[in-house]
Amino acid sequence: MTVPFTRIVKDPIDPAGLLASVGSDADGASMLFTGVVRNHNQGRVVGGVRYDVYEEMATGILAQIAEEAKQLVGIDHIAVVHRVGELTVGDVSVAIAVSSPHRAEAFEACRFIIEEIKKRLPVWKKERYGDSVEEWVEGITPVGVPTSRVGRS
Amino acid sequence: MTVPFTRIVKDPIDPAGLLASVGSDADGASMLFTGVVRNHNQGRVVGGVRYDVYEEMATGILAQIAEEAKQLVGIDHIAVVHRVGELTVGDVSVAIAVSSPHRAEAFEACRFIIEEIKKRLPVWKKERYGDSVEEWVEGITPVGVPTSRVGRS
Amino acid sequence: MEIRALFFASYKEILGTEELRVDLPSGATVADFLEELRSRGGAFTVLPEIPAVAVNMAYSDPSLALSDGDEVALIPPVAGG
Amino acid sequence: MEIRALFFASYKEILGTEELRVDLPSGATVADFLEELRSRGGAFTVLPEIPAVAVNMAYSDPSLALSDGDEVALIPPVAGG
Repeated sequence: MTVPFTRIVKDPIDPAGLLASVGSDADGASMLFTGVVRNHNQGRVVGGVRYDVYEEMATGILAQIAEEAKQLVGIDHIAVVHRVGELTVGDVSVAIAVSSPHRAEAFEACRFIIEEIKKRLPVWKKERYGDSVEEWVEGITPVGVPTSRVGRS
Repeated sequence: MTVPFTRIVKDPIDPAGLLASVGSDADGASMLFTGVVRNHNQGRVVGGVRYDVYEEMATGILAQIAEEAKQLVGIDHIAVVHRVGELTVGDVSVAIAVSSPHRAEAFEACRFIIEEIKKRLPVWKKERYGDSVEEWVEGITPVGVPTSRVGRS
Repeated sequence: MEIRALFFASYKEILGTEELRVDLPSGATVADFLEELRSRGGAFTVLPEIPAVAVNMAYSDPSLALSDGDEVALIPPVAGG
Repeated sequence: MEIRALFFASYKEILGTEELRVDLPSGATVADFLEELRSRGGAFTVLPEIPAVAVNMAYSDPSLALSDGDEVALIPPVAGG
Protein backbone atom coordinates (compact mmCIF):
# COMPACT_ATOMS: atom_id res chain seq x y z
CA MET A 1 0.00 0.00 0.00
CA THR A 2 1.36 3.39 -0.96
CA VAL A 3 1.36 6.03 1.72
CA PRO A 4 -0.73 8.08 1.99
CA PHE A 5 -3.46 5.84 0.56
CA THR A 6 -6.29 7.66 -1.25
CA ARG A 7 -9.19 6.44 -3.35
CA ILE A 8 -12.44 7.55 -4.96
CA VAL A 9 -14.79 4.56 -4.80
CA LYS A 10 -18.33 3.60 -5.78
CA ASP A 11 -18.74 0.71 -3.34
CA PRO A 12 -19.40 0.97 0.41
CA ILE A 13 -16.46 2.11 2.54
CA ASP A 14 -15.11 -0.07 5.36
CA PRO A 15 -14.02 2.54 7.95
CA ALA A 16 -12.77 0.04 10.54
CA GLY A 17 -10.66 -1.71 7.91
CA LEU A 18 -9.25 1.64 6.80
CA LEU A 19 -8.32 2.50 10.38
CA ALA A 20 -6.68 -0.88 10.88
CA SER A 21 -4.65 -0.34 7.67
CA VAL A 22 -2.88 2.80 8.92
CA GLY A 23 -1.74 1.69 12.36
CA SER A 24 1.77 0.67 13.31
CA ASP A 25 3.44 -0.35 16.55
CA ALA A 26 5.20 3.00 16.65
CA ASP A 27 1.93 4.94 16.73
CA GLY A 28 0.26 5.94 19.98
CA ALA A 29 -2.77 7.62 18.44
CA SER A 30 -5.16 6.51 15.73
CA MET A 31 -8.09 8.50 14.47
CA LEU A 32 -10.97 7.88 12.18
CA PHE A 33 -13.30 10.53 10.81
CA THR A 34 -16.33 9.54 8.80
CA GLY A 35 -18.80 11.73 6.98
CA VAL A 36 -22.22 10.13 7.01
CA VAL A 37 -25.36 10.84 4.97
CA ARG A 38 -27.77 12.60 7.33
CA ASN A 39 -31.56 12.32 7.32
CA HIS A 40 -31.98 16.09 7.29
CA ASN A 41 -30.39 19.25 5.94
CA GLN A 42 -31.43 22.86 6.48
CA GLY A 43 -34.79 21.81 7.87
CA ARG A 44 -35.65 19.31 5.14
CA VAL A 45 -35.96 15.56 5.38
CA VAL A 46 -33.33 13.85 3.23
CA GLY A 47 -34.01 10.39 1.82
CA GLY A 48 -30.70 9.88 0.07
CA VAL A 49 -27.98 11.56 -1.94
CA ARG A 50 -26.11 11.17 -5.17
CA TYR A 51 -22.52 12.31 -5.55
CA ASP A 52 -21.29 13.36 -8.96
CA VAL A 53 -17.53 13.46 -9.43
CA TYR A 54 -14.83 14.58 -11.85
CA GLU A 55 -13.20 11.27 -11.15
CA GLU A 56 -9.76 11.64 -12.65
CA MET A 57 -9.24 15.08 -11.13
CA ALA A 58 -10.76 14.10 -7.76
CA THR A 59 -8.38 11.16 -7.58
CA GLY A 60 -5.46 13.53 -8.07
CA ILE A 61 -6.73 16.21 -5.68
CA LEU A 62 -7.39 13.68 -2.93
CA ALA A 63 -3.84 12.38 -3.26
CA GLN A 64 -2.59 15.97 -3.21
CA ILE A 65 -4.54 16.79 -0.05
CA ALA A 66 -3.23 13.72 1.74
CA GLU A 67 0.31 14.55 0.65
CA GLU A 68 -0.08 18.09 1.97
CA ALA A 69 -1.34 16.68 5.29
CA LYS A 70 1.69 14.42 5.40
CA GLN A 71 4.03 17.39 4.86
CA LEU A 72 2.09 19.50 7.37
CA VAL A 73 2.35 17.12 10.30
CA GLY A 74 5.21 14.88 9.27
CA ILE A 75 3.36 11.57 9.31
CA ASP A 76 2.49 9.31 6.41
CA HIS A 77 0.09 6.85 8.04
CA ILE A 78 -2.86 8.42 6.30
CA ALA A 79 -5.71 6.83 4.36
CA VAL A 80 -8.61 8.68 2.76
CA VAL A 81 -11.52 7.25 0.79
CA HIS A 82 -14.42 9.22 -0.72
CA ARG A 83 -17.43 7.42 -2.05
CA VAL A 84 -19.49 8.65 -5.01
CA GLY A 85 -22.69 7.56 -6.72
CA GLU A 86 -25.97 6.75 -4.94
CA LEU A 87 -25.87 6.74 -1.13
CA THR A 88 -28.63 6.32 1.39
CA VAL A 89 -29.06 7.73 4.90
CA GLY A 90 -26.42 6.33 7.26
CA ASP A 91 -23.97 5.50 4.48
CA VAL A 92 -20.39 6.66 4.93
CA SER A 93 -19.48 9.18 2.21
CA VAL A 94 -15.92 9.84 3.33
CA ALA A 95 -13.53 8.15 5.72
CA ILE A 96 -10.21 9.55 6.91
CA ALA A 97 -7.89 7.39 8.98
CA VAL A 98 -4.69 8.74 10.50
CA SER A 99 -2.21 7.13 12.82
CA SER A 100 0.72 8.90 14.48
CA PRO A 101 3.12 8.67 17.40
CA HIS A 102 1.29 11.48 19.23
CA ARG A 103 -2.30 12.68 19.19
CA ALA A 104 -1.80 16.30 18.13
CA GLU A 105 -0.58 15.31 14.67
CA ALA A 106 -3.46 12.89 14.15
CA PHE A 107 -6.05 15.55 15.02
CA GLU A 108 -4.36 18.16 12.85
CA ALA A 109 -4.00 15.90 9.82
CA CYS A 110 -7.55 14.61 10.08
CA ARG A 111 -9.03 18.09 10.37
CA PHE A 112 -6.89 19.48 7.55
CA ILE A 113 -7.95 16.71 5.20
CA ILE A 114 -11.71 17.04 5.74
CA GLU A 115 -11.55 20.84 5.45
CA GLU A 116 -9.57 20.67 2.21
CA ILE A 117 -11.94 18.06 0.79
CA LYS A 118 -14.83 20.43 1.46
CA LYS A 119 -12.96 23.29 -0.20
CA ARG A 120 -11.62 21.73 -3.35
CA LEU A 121 -12.42 18.11 -4.08
CA PRO A 122 -14.39 18.16 -7.37
CA VAL A 123 -17.39 16.29 -6.00
CA TRP A 124 -21.00 17.41 -5.96
CA LYS A 125 -23.92 16.28 -3.86
CA LYS A 126 -27.54 16.08 -4.93
CA GLU A 127 -30.01 15.50 -2.13
CA ARG A 128 -33.33 13.73 -2.55
CA TYR A 129 -36.27 15.00 -0.51
CA GLY A 130 -39.44 12.92 -0.43
CA ASP A 131 -40.23 10.88 -3.54
CA SER A 132 -39.01 12.91 -6.44
CA VAL A 133 -37.65 16.31 -5.44
CA GLU A 134 -33.90 16.55 -5.90
CA GLU A 135 -31.55 19.48 -5.45
CA TRP A 136 -27.83 20.11 -5.72
CA VAL A 137 -26.47 21.06 -2.33
CA GLU A 138 -25.03 24.56 -2.29
CA GLY A 139 -21.29 24.12 -2.37
CA ILE A 140 -18.07 26.02 -1.98
CA THR A 141 -16.34 27.74 -4.89
CA PRO A 142 -12.76 26.53 -4.89
CA VAL A 143 -10.61 29.61 -4.30
CA GLY A 144 -7.09 30.30 -3.15
CA VAL A 145 -5.97 27.08 -4.73
CA PRO A 146 -2.51 27.42 -6.20
CA THR A 147 -2.75 27.90 -9.95
CA SER A 148 -0.44 25.16 -11.06
CA ARG A 149 -0.73 23.43 -14.36
CA VAL A 150 -0.43 19.76 -15.12
CA GLY A 151 0.98 19.98 -18.61
CA ARG A 152 0.33 17.42 -21.29
CA SER A 153 3.23 18.30 -23.52
CA MET B 1 -27.43 2.89 26.94
CA THR B 2 -27.09 6.08 28.92
CA VAL B 3 -25.63 9.06 27.13
CA PRO B 4 -22.80 9.82 27.29
CA PHE B 5 -21.60 6.25 27.80
CA THR B 6 -18.37 5.91 29.82
CA ARG B 7 -16.57 2.90 31.25
CA ILE B 8 -13.31 1.82 32.86
CA VAL B 9 -12.67 -1.74 31.67
CA LYS B 10 -10.10 -4.51 32.06
CA ASP B 11 -10.94 -6.40 28.87
CA PRO B 12 -9.97 -5.39 25.32
CA ILE B 13 -11.84 -2.45 23.83
CA ASP B 14 -13.86 -2.80 20.63
CA PRO B 15 -13.37 0.63 18.98
CA ALA B 16 -15.47 -0.10 15.89
CA GLY B 17 -18.35 -1.30 18.05
CA LEU B 18 -18.06 1.82 20.17
CA LEU B 19 -18.19 4.02 17.07
CA ALA B 20 -21.23 2.14 15.77
CA SER B 21 -22.97 2.63 19.12
CA VAL B 22 -22.94 6.44 18.97
CA GLY B 23 -24.19 7.06 15.44
CA SER B 24 -27.68 8.17 14.51
CA ASP B 25 -29.41 9.05 11.24
CA ALA B 26 -29.33 12.70 12.25
CA ASP B 27 -25.54 12.76 12.48
CA GLY B 28 -23.35 13.75 9.55
CA ALA B 29 -20.01 13.24 11.27
CA SER B 30 -18.66 10.40 13.36
CA MET B 31 -15.24 10.28 14.92
CA LEU B 32 -13.19 7.75 16.71
CA PHE B 33 -9.99 8.44 18.60
CA THR B 34 -7.94 5.60 20.01
CA GLY B 35 -4.87 5.70 22.20
CA VAL B 36 -2.64 2.74 21.45
CA VAL B 37 0.29 1.25 23.34
CA ARG B 38 3.43 2.23 21.43
CA ASN B 39 6.59 0.19 21.08
CA HIS B 40 8.78 3.12 22.15
CA ASN B 41 8.79 6.11 24.47
CA GLN B 42 11.46 8.75 24.91
CA GLY B 43 14.00 6.68 23.05
CA ARG B 44 13.37 3.40 24.84
CA VAL B 45 11.84 0.21 23.50
CA VAL B 46 8.58 -0.56 25.25
CA GLY B 47 7.41 -4.17 25.56
CA GLY B 48 4.14 -3.53 27.34
CA VAL B 49 2.44 -1.40 29.95
CA ARG B 50 0.35 -1.77 33.06
CA TYR B 51 -2.25 0.78 34.02
CA ASP B 52 -3.07 1.26 37.68
CA VAL B 53 -6.35 3.01 38.45
CA TYR B 54 -8.36 4.53 41.29
CA GLU B 55 -11.32 2.76 39.81
CA GLU B 56 -14.26 4.27 41.59
CA MET B 57 -12.96 7.83 41.17
CA ALA B 58 -11.86 7.26 37.56
CA THR B 59 -15.33 6.01 36.73
CA GLY B 60 -16.79 9.23 38.11
CA ILE B 61 -14.22 11.52 36.49
CA LEU B 62 -14.66 9.90 33.09
CA ALA B 63 -18.42 10.42 33.31
CA GLN B 64 -17.79 14.03 34.39
CA ILE B 65 -15.45 14.68 31.45
CA ALA B 66 -17.95 13.27 28.96
CA GLU B 67 -20.73 15.32 30.51
CA GLU B 68 -18.59 18.46 30.24
CA ALA B 69 -17.93 17.66 26.58
CA LYS B 70 -21.65 17.23 26.04
CA GLN B 71 -22.32 20.66 27.59
CA LEU B 72 -19.42 22.21 25.66
CA VAL B 73 -20.58 21.22 22.19
CA GLY B 74 -24.24 20.41 22.75
CA ILE B 75 -24.18 16.80 21.61
CA ASP B 76 -24.72 13.68 23.65
CA HIS B 77 -23.67 10.97 21.21
CA ILE B 78 -20.45 10.35 23.10
CA ALA B 79 -18.87 7.11 24.27
CA VAL B 80 -15.56 6.81 26.11
CA VAL B 81 -13.84 3.66 27.36
CA HIS B 82 -10.48 3.49 29.15
CA ARG B 83 -8.80 0.16 29.66
CA VAL B 84 -6.62 -0.65 32.69
CA GLY B 85 -4.45 -3.58 33.77
CA GLU B 86 -1.86 -5.29 31.59
CA LEU B 87 -1.67 -4.16 27.95
CA THR B 88 0.72 -5.08 25.21
CA VAL B 89 2.05 -3.10 22.23
CA GLY B 90 -0.76 -2.35 19.78
CA ASP B 91 -3.50 -2.65 22.39
CA VAL B 92 -6.05 0.14 22.57
CA SER B 93 -5.85 1.88 25.95
CA VAL B 94 -8.57 4.44 25.35
CA ALA B 95 -11.30 4.87 22.76
CA ILE B 96 -13.44 7.96 22.27
CA ALA B 97 -16.36 7.87 19.86
CA VAL B 98 -18.38 10.96 19.03
CA SER B 99 -21.16 11.48 16.55
CA SER B 100 -22.75 14.84 15.70
CA PRO B 101 -24.76 16.63 13.02
CA HIS B 102 -21.68 18.62 11.94
CA ARG B 103 -17.96 17.89 12.07
CA ALA B 104 -16.75 20.83 14.16
CA GLU B 105 -18.55 19.58 17.27
CA ALA B 106 -17.22 16.05 16.85
CA PHE B 107 -13.63 17.28 16.59
CA GLU B 108 -14.02 19.63 19.54
CA ALA B 109 -15.64 17.04 21.82
CA CYS B 110 -13.13 14.35 20.93
CA ARG B 111 -10.15 16.61 21.54
CA PHE B 112 -11.57 17.98 24.79
CA ILE B 113 -12.14 14.49 26.15
CA ILE B 114 -8.65 13.14 25.45
CA GLU B 115 -6.99 16.30 26.82
CA GLU B 116 -9.03 16.15 30.03
CA ILE B 117 -8.32 12.44 30.45
CA LYS B 118 -4.60 13.22 30.28
CA LYS B 119 -5.01 16.02 32.83
CA ARG B 120 -7.15 14.46 35.49
CA LEU B 121 -8.20 10.85 35.07
CA PRO B 122 -6.70 9.00 38.07
CA VAL B 123 -4.87 6.41 36.01
CA TRP B 124 -1.15 5.63 36.01
CA LYS B 125 0.99 3.90 33.44
CA LYS B 126 4.00 1.70 34.13
CA GLU B 127 6.07 0.84 31.09
CA ARG B 128 8.08 -2.34 30.73
CA TYR B 129 11.43 -2.09 28.92
CA GLY B 130 13.23 -5.30 28.03
CA ASP B 131 12.69 -8.27 30.30
CA SER B 132 12.41 -6.87 33.78
CA VAL B 133 12.91 -3.10 33.91
CA GLU B 134 9.69 -1.24 34.68
CA GLU B 135 9.08 2.44 35.30
CA TRP B 136 6.12 4.66 36.02
CA VAL B 137 5.62 7.09 33.16
CA GLU B 138 6.04 10.69 34.23
CA GLY B 139 2.55 12.08 34.48
CA ILE B 140 0.67 15.32 34.91
CA THR B 141 -0.22 16.72 38.32
CA PRO B 142 -3.95 17.42 38.26
CA VAL B 143 -4.32 21.17 38.74
CA GLY B 144 -6.98 23.75 38.14
CA VAL B 145 -9.61 21.15 38.83
CA PRO B 146 -12.56 22.69 40.65
CA THR B 147 -12.35 21.88 44.35
CA SER B 148 -15.79 20.43 44.84
CA ARG B 149 -16.59 17.92 47.45
CA VAL B 150 -18.70 14.81 47.16
CA GLY B 151 -20.09 14.70 50.70
CA ARG B 152 -20.96 11.51 52.46
CA SER B 153 -23.14 12.96 55.18
CA MET C 1 -6.83 24.53 -31.67
CA GLU C 2 -9.35 22.18 -30.14
CA ILE C 3 -10.32 22.17 -26.46
CA ARG C 4 -12.20 19.39 -24.72
CA ALA C 5 -14.78 21.01 -22.43
CA LEU C 6 -16.26 19.06 -19.51
CA PHE C 7 -19.35 19.85 -17.44
CA PHE C 8 -20.42 18.36 -14.14
CA ALA C 9 -23.35 18.25 -11.74
CA SER C 10 -25.62 21.31 -12.06
CA TYR C 11 -23.70 22.65 -15.09
CA LYS C 12 -24.13 19.34 -16.85
CA GLU C 13 -27.88 19.46 -16.17
CA ILE C 14 -28.22 23.09 -17.26
CA LEU C 15 -26.38 22.47 -20.51
CA GLY C 16 -27.78 19.00 -21.13
CA THR C 17 -24.32 17.73 -22.00
CA GLU C 18 -21.19 16.63 -20.19
CA GLU C 19 -18.68 17.16 -22.94
CA LEU C 20 -18.09 19.44 -25.91
CA ARG C 21 -15.30 20.06 -28.41
CA VAL C 22 -14.56 23.79 -28.66
CA ASP C 23 -12.49 25.35 -31.43
CA LEU C 24 -10.43 28.33 -30.37
CA PRO C 25 -7.80 30.47 -32.08
CA SER C 26 -4.23 29.75 -31.08
CA GLY C 27 -3.24 31.70 -27.94
CA ALA C 28 -6.76 31.79 -26.53
CA THR C 29 -7.08 31.95 -22.73
CA VAL C 30 -9.53 30.40 -20.29
CA ALA C 31 -11.43 33.69 -20.38
CA ASP C 32 -11.67 33.46 -24.19
CA PHE C 33 -12.92 29.91 -23.86
CA LEU C 34 -15.65 31.01 -21.43
CA GLU C 35 -16.61 33.87 -23.75
CA GLU C 36 -16.87 31.46 -26.66
CA LEU C 37 -19.24 29.26 -24.66
CA ARG C 38 -21.41 32.23 -23.62
CA SER C 39 -21.63 33.40 -27.21
CA ARG C 40 -23.49 30.20 -28.02
CA GLY C 41 -26.51 31.67 -26.18
CA GLY C 42 -29.32 29.67 -24.60
CA ALA C 43 -28.36 27.65 -21.56
CA PHE C 44 -24.73 28.79 -21.83
CA THR C 45 -25.75 32.29 -20.72
CA VAL C 46 -27.12 30.82 -17.46
CA LEU C 47 -23.65 29.75 -16.29
CA PRO C 48 -21.81 32.03 -13.84
CA GLU C 49 -19.79 34.73 -15.59
CA ILE C 50 -16.53 33.44 -14.10
CA PRO C 51 -16.99 29.85 -12.99
CA ALA C 52 -14.18 27.93 -11.35
CA VAL C 53 -12.21 26.21 -14.08
CA ALA C 54 -9.78 23.33 -14.09
CA VAL C 55 -7.36 23.02 -16.98
CA ASN C 56 -5.96 19.51 -17.31
CA MET C 57 -7.27 18.84 -13.80
CA ALA C 58 -5.60 21.81 -12.10
CA TYR C 59 -7.62 24.80 -10.87
CA SER C 60 -6.65 27.67 -13.14
CA ASP C 61 -7.01 31.43 -13.55
CA PRO C 62 -9.03 32.93 -16.43
CA SER C 63 -5.80 34.46 -17.73
CA LEU C 64 -4.17 31.07 -18.38
CA ALA C 65 -3.32 30.48 -22.06
CA LEU C 66 -4.70 27.22 -23.41
CA SER C 67 -3.00 24.69 -25.65
CA ASP C 68 -4.37 22.39 -28.29
CA GLY C 69 -5.87 19.29 -26.69
CA ASP C 70 -6.34 20.83 -23.25
CA GLU C 71 -9.13 19.46 -21.11
CA VAL C 72 -11.06 22.36 -19.55
CA ALA C 73 -13.66 21.56 -16.92
CA LEU C 74 -16.20 23.99 -15.51
CA ILE C 75 -16.33 23.30 -11.78
CA PRO C 76 -19.56 24.13 -9.93
CA PRO C 77 -19.16 24.94 -6.22
CA VAL C 78 -17.95 21.68 -4.70
CA ALA C 79 -19.81 19.75 -1.99
CA GLY C 80 -17.81 16.72 -1.04
CA GLY C 81 -17.22 15.23 2.37
CA MET D 1 -12.03 10.87 63.73
CA GLU D 2 -10.84 8.17 61.39
CA ILE D 3 -9.73 8.77 57.78
CA ARG D 4 -9.29 6.07 55.17
CA ALA D 5 -6.09 6.83 53.24
CA LEU D 6 -5.53 5.36 49.77
CA PHE D 7 -2.28 5.12 47.80
CA PHE D 8 -1.83 4.32 44.12
CA ALA D 9 0.86 3.53 41.57
CA SER D 10 4.31 4.88 42.60
CA TYR D 11 3.04 6.03 46.00
CA LYS D 12 1.69 2.57 46.71
CA GLU D 13 5.06 1.09 45.80
CA ILE D 14 7.05 3.60 47.85
CA LEU D 15 4.90 3.03 50.93
CA GLY D 16 4.41 -0.68 50.38
CA THR D 17 0.72 -0.35 51.14
CA GLU D 18 -2.41 0.77 49.35
CA GLU D 19 -4.58 1.63 52.31
CA LEU D 20 -4.20 2.95 55.88
CA ARG D 21 -6.52 4.06 58.65
CA VAL D 22 -5.40 7.43 60.03
CA ASP D 23 -6.67 8.91 63.28
CA LEU D 24 -6.96 12.68 63.31
CA PRO D 25 -8.36 15.20 65.76
CA SER D 26 -11.73 16.63 64.86
CA GLY D 27 -11.43 19.64 62.52
CA ALA D 28 -8.23 18.43 60.89
CA THR D 29 -7.60 19.50 57.30
CA VAL D 30 -6.02 17.75 54.31
CA ALA D 31 -2.77 19.54 55.23
CA ASP D 32 -2.95 18.13 58.77
CA PHE D 33 -3.56 14.69 57.33
CA LEU D 34 -0.45 15.00 55.12
CA GLU D 35 1.61 16.24 58.09
CA GLU D 36 0.45 13.26 60.15
CA LEU D 37 1.63 10.91 57.41
CA ARG D 38 5.02 12.61 57.08
CA SER D 39 5.51 12.42 60.86
CA ARG D 40 5.53 8.65 60.53
CA GLY D 41 9.00 8.97 58.99
CA GLY D 42 10.61 6.41 56.70
CA ALA D 43 9.04 6.08 53.25
CA PHE D 44 6.41 8.68 54.13
CA THR D 45 9.05 11.41 53.98
CA VAL D 46 9.76 10.50 50.36
CA LEU D 47 6.30 11.60 49.21
CA PRO D 48 5.98 15.08 47.67
CA GLU D 49 5.38 17.79 50.26
CA ILE D 50 2.02 18.70 48.74
CA PRO D 51 0.80 15.83 46.58
CA ALA D 52 -2.49 16.07 44.71
CA VAL D 53 -5.23 14.79 46.96
CA ALA D 54 -8.74 13.56 46.33
CA VAL D 55 -11.22 13.63 49.21
CA ASN D 56 -14.12 11.29 48.62
CA MET D 57 -13.06 11.11 44.98
CA ALA D 58 -12.97 14.88 44.33
CA TYR D 59 -9.69 16.74 43.86
CA SER D 60 -9.33 18.95 46.94
CA ASP D 61 -7.22 21.76 48.39
CA PRO D 62 -4.94 21.21 51.41
CA SER D 63 -7.14 23.65 53.34
CA LEU D 64 -10.21 21.43 53.12
CA ALA D 65 -11.52 20.28 56.50
CA LEU D 66 -12.00 16.54 56.78
CA SER D 67 -14.85 14.59 58.32
CA ASP D 68 -14.95 11.27 60.07
CA GLY D 69 -15.02 8.43 57.55
CA ASP D 70 -13.62 10.48 54.65
CA GLU D 71 -11.68 8.64 51.97
CA VAL D 72 -8.49 10.55 51.19
CA ALA D 73 -6.42 9.42 48.22
CA LEU D 74 -2.92 10.64 47.39
CA ILE D 75 -2.86 11.07 43.62
CA PRO D 76 0.50 10.76 41.83
CA PRO D 77 0.81 12.69 38.57
CA VAL D 78 -1.71 11.00 36.26
CA ALA D 79 -0.81 9.28 32.98
CA GLY D 80 -3.96 8.01 31.35
CA GLY D 81 -4.95 8.06 27.68
